[in-house]
Amino acid sequence: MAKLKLTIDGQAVEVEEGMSILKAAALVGVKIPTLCYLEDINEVGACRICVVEVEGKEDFVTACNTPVEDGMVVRTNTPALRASRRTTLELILSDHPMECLTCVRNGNCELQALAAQLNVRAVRVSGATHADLPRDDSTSGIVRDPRKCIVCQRCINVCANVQTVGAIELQGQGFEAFVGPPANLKLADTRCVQCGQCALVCPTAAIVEKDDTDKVWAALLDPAKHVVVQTAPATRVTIGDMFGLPPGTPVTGKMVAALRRLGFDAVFDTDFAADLTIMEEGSELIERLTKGGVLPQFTSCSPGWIKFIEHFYPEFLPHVSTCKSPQQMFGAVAKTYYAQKKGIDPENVFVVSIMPCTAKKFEAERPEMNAASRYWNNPRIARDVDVVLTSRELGRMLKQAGIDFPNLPEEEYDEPLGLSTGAAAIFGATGGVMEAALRTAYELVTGKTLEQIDFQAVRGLDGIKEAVVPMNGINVKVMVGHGLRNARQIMEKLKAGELKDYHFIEIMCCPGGCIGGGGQPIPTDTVVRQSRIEGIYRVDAAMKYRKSHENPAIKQLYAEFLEKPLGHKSHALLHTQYTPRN
Amino acid sequence: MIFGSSPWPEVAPTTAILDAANQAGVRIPLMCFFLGFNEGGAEVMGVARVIAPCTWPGAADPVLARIISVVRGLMGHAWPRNICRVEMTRLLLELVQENSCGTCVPCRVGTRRMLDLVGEVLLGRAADLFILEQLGRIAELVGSSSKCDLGRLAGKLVAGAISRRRREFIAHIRGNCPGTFTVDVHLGTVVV
Amino acid sequence: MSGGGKEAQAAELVRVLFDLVRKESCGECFPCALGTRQIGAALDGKGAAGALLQEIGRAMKRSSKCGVGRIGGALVLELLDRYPAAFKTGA
Amino acid sequence: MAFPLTIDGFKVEVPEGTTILEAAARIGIKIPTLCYLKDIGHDVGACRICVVEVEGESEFKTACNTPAAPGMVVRTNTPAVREARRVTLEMILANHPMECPTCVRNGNCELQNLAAAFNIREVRFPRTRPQYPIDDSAVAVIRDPNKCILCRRCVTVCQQVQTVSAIEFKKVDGEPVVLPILQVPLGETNCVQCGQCILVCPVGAIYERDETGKVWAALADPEKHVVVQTAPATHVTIGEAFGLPPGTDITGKMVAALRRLGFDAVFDTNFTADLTIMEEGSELLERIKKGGVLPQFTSCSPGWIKFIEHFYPELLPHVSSCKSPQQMLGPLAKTFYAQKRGIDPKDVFVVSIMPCTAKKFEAARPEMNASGYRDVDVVLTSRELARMIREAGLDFANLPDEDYDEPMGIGTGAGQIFGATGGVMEAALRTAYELATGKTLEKIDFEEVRGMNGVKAATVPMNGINVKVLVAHGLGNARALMEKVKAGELKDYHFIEIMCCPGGCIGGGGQPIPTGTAIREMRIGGCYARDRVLQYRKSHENPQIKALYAEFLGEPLGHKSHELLHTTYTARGFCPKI
Repeated sequence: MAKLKLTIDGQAVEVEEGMSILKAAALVGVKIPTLCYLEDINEVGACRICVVEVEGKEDFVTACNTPVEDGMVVRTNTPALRASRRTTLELILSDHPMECLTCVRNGNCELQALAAQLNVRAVRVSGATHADLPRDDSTSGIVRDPRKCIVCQRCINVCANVQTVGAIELQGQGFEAFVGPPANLKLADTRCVQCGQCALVCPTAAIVEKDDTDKVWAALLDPAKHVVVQTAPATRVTIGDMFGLPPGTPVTGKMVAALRRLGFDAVFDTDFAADLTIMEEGSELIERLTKGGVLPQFTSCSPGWIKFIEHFYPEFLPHVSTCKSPQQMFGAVAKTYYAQKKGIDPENVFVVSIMPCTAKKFEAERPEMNAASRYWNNPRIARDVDVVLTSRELGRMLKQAGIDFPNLPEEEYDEPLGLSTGAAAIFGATGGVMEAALRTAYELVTGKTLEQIDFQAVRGLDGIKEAVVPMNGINVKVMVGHGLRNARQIMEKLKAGELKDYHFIEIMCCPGGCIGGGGQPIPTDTVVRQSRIEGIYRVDAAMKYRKSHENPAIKQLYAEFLEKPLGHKSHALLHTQYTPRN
Repeated sequence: MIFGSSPWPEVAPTTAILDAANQAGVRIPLMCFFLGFNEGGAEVMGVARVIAPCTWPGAADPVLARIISVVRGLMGHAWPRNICRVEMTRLLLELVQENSCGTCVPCRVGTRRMLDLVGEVLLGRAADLFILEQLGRIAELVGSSSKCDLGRLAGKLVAGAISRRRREFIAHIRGNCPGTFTVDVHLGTVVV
Repeated sequence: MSGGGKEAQAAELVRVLFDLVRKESCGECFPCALGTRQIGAALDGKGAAGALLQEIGRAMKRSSKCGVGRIGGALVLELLDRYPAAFKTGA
Repeated sequence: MAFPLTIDGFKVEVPEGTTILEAAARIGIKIPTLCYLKDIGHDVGACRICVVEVEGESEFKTACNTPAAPGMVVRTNTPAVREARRVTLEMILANHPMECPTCVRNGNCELQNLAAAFNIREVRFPRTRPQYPIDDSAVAVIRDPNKCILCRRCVTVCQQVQTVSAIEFKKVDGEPVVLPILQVPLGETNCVQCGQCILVCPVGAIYERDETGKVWAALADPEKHVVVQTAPATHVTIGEAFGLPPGTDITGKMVAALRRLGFDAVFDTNFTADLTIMEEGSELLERIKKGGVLPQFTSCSPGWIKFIEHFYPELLPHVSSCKSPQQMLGPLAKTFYAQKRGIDPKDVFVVSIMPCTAKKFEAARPEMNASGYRDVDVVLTSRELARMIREAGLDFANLPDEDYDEPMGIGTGAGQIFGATGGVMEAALRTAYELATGKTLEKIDFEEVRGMNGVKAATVPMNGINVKVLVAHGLGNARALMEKVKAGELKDYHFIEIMCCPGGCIGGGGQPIPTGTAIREMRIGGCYARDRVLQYRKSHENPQIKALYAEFLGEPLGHKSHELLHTTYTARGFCPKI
């Protein structure tokens, strides 16, 4: 590509055509301040903080979305620019609630950080505000506080372009412009899938997860309750982010130690249930293959994806595996098998999930997720999973309890729902469920030992990945998609009849899979996602068991309780059905 | 007479031109002042650089096109010299706020803050001249940093008004309007 | 004596007792220094009420550095229990 | 004697004298604290945030100052404890101005961090404290009592560490408040503007006067030729504001950053530190030779100078008449440099980057106009420079290393160690030895004057005289030495170095926050590390110093030196303006 020469703050620099002024400046050590900018997702130039002077242009231009030109002379730090940035920031602050100390993003807020960086010492403008805009906590997972919204449009663009859901839009005009669902709807009344990607990109606290930590503190206090906790595969490489550890650091043992110090009665692992999912889902696939069921089969672990297909492609619901997600399998097993085994009244078992995900809150509240209640025929057992906490909420609880997370010792999960395999750990990354399923399906179908258990073809951040695995003469064709834009592409192909010869398709709602989930520590960007994926595969490689069907605790569960995959109890506890939505 | 793309509405003979324009859906008076039609040649030249109707790149924008067509329609027509500049500023800002897409901060928040500040000036509620500094500062920002021409135009026009017509703003702050009419009372009495 | 008179008396008593605590408070430790003032504001009808005052009382009683704050906290809890109306004046 | 106790169900073995706080930390429990500050011995238990339950005790105990006892059973995270902490914090927040985005400590505030950790989403109480005026009467140190949370760290550091006692904690009109003694504005007290109170303040209640605006304006003024000088201690501290470890040598990056900010020439105060050694060393040799007042005291530290002017004015003849390195560079920039470059001295604008708030006071002293103009126009602290760099969006950690400008850009290792306690003494000894004996000094590291001990002593034989020297840092240690001088106990000593701030300038009141004991030690290590790698390590070998004397000054203690580089002091007495 053509090289262009330009001057930034007196320094000559040569860059490729099409590069923005912002990126060119970074090459000479100048980080032009930004606010609304989010690489590849939001380059709309709304906030006007990144304005720079270009010689020959009367007005300022925004560095984030102005491409360099040959011979351009750019100045990034003149008195006029500083004044402009500061006034812009003052305008934003004049309509922002001054309540940092009680804000959930305190200390992790881009507006707060920018105010510090730009040395704003007074807000000299005042006037009308949006302080009366109501909070929208209509959904299970996401809370919107439009008072704190700075209308940067990141959420709009991530929702519309990355996830192709389009639940929120820019409403109104002029000063009255605000971000929200169309027609003043509540978020719960839209097709929002509660993936929480908007919460990840929000620079302030205008979109956050619903905080359920108080419910957990209360349960921990209640002597009658036997409070058990499960930790999702992706959380073991992300919680450390909130305590200054590098992204992707495996912290499994420390997380267990921390949960024990918070007072949980038993610390279990969703990975156990992930192995169980593979047993059930793999068996379902084999059954569909052998008995001519609807193919390709889709995975069902990702609740955002499930809500997406229910809204946008209800006609294809028969393709979705009937298996519950690992979280919901765990809840049902904890309140039946575990309660029975330990001799605890299932009414008193309180299940908390630590999830990378805001949509999991919605999943746990789905009316049908009360299998234990139906199993025991006891309406007082309300839900299979009582509270879902996101990684961020757990991080906050640990900070509140003053737990020195990075210096905790490594501890082990409790028996019997704490034993898991590497196949379960990789559920946290895109392609992981597929890889885990292939490891088990191959051995179950062929009866042979799989030598090469790493399926590199389905790993990594490519949007859509494919592989072909020969099993007993059948070439099993699989596909993996993550991020709902890619999911939509796959669905459109399916609709057009192009995927007839595929057998199994994994879809994860969030880019990168659960390690990039909407409940994960902020920031979560592409670089962070990549590190977390690497962390997950490191965890896998270090595990004693790496195939789900080799998990001795799973074998024991089938032997003592479930009998066999897709058996009667499995159907009652581990499988579900879906609801077509508008 | 063609007024923008629409013909003059039918109005009673004594209707103020302002009212007539309003009925046509257009706020007029701001432009005549801001374009310096009554300001003499130099001023016309000075401002025409900013918003020359034919060369203004934003002419493709429907809102600007409407403003520009209003201006064109008024070319050659005499306009009272002693019209209240502060009120015009307010009308301009009102128009911009109504039409701002709300995307960028300077235009969305800045023009609203200016509108409020000018309102304070008009109502004689401004405590001191600091308010003009405030207005100037925001106008400067909106004029230079807005995303599209609508905000830039508004910022520059207001900045120009404050620097050229500072005396009149100060008069308002001190409690009197040097124009022959003020906000509410006189708006309808100008007849061309 | 009418009920209202009794309550007025109680309110007066609470106020007198609390003024005493406030004057005695050396201001060095936070629960006592800040708590006495919050209770003062509540008595003037400008502050928190009910359960919140109880929280303050508990914090003062158990967290304060010396006896003044502890007694002050105990007093708040006691008075809230016996003369809840005294704290509602004007609130 | 070690003994066991139980914390949150975990057994832990600790030695006697361990507090509950320290014992809990051993098993991974960080009990939250707010007012506690170990480095200055501040454990008054004021904030009650660190309360814990101890079995058998009805009241909570403060973990920061309650010693662990054998068999103690402690619970740090019960609902009652959480409620008490929360209520206390909420009551603090009720009185704290909610203006984080515009606060100078935004992002570096202990209250902000604590509020985040406590997950407080609502303040249910009203404000109860009155509104206080901001006290900006002093040149450098500004107090905003509205933000003060009454932790009293500043009082402890001012009274115990610095023994200045310019501020106190008392009840005024029934309201507890921290304020200057005698309730006068701070500028009228004996405050020496050392800024140690700023370093320990957990919030934005005490801060330096921000003069970045003046510098931005000068940089934008095409008439002005803006030069900048960087103090020795800043070479190893500015990086901390950008996430580099304390003590990292960022000299070259700092020069690059200053150039990118638009300064016309970037000079090094290390150069004038070398000059100070030439003048002060010569003065010492002259005093010894001619029987002048001994021991001679150093004069580089403006907080120390103001201290002796207030508290020991009778000892002022002991103080070297040399100006500090900052005030030597100022007049040279407006005479020597202006002349050399052919610039009208009225257009030369001198900015200093200093680790120090008291330097602002020093630059404003009326006598500091030797050049005919204000010798130093603006003094910026390390923190202010960091703010300017951040605002300009410079990617500091990734800047290239650049060199200082001619003719005041070379500093020796001796100049560099001015930043650490004992450094001026060591630099003086390196030069005085060679000047006095004419021999080459083989072992140039004087380990005995280095390190964080409060008072250090050494004896150096030179030409048959045993030169006896003392080094003290922190005004508490300075006061102890002054009392000895007054009692006639130090008659056989020749030279005493005093630095106002603990650790020397690397621990100055204008340095990045936090500045604690461990960080001070790392920065001291940084100073000596840089000393070791420099080409020249003795002030008199600095080629630019030689050139300066050859081209302009003539000789040490010469006529021009006296005019530009030496000064006089003002006996002030206790609270002079009252």
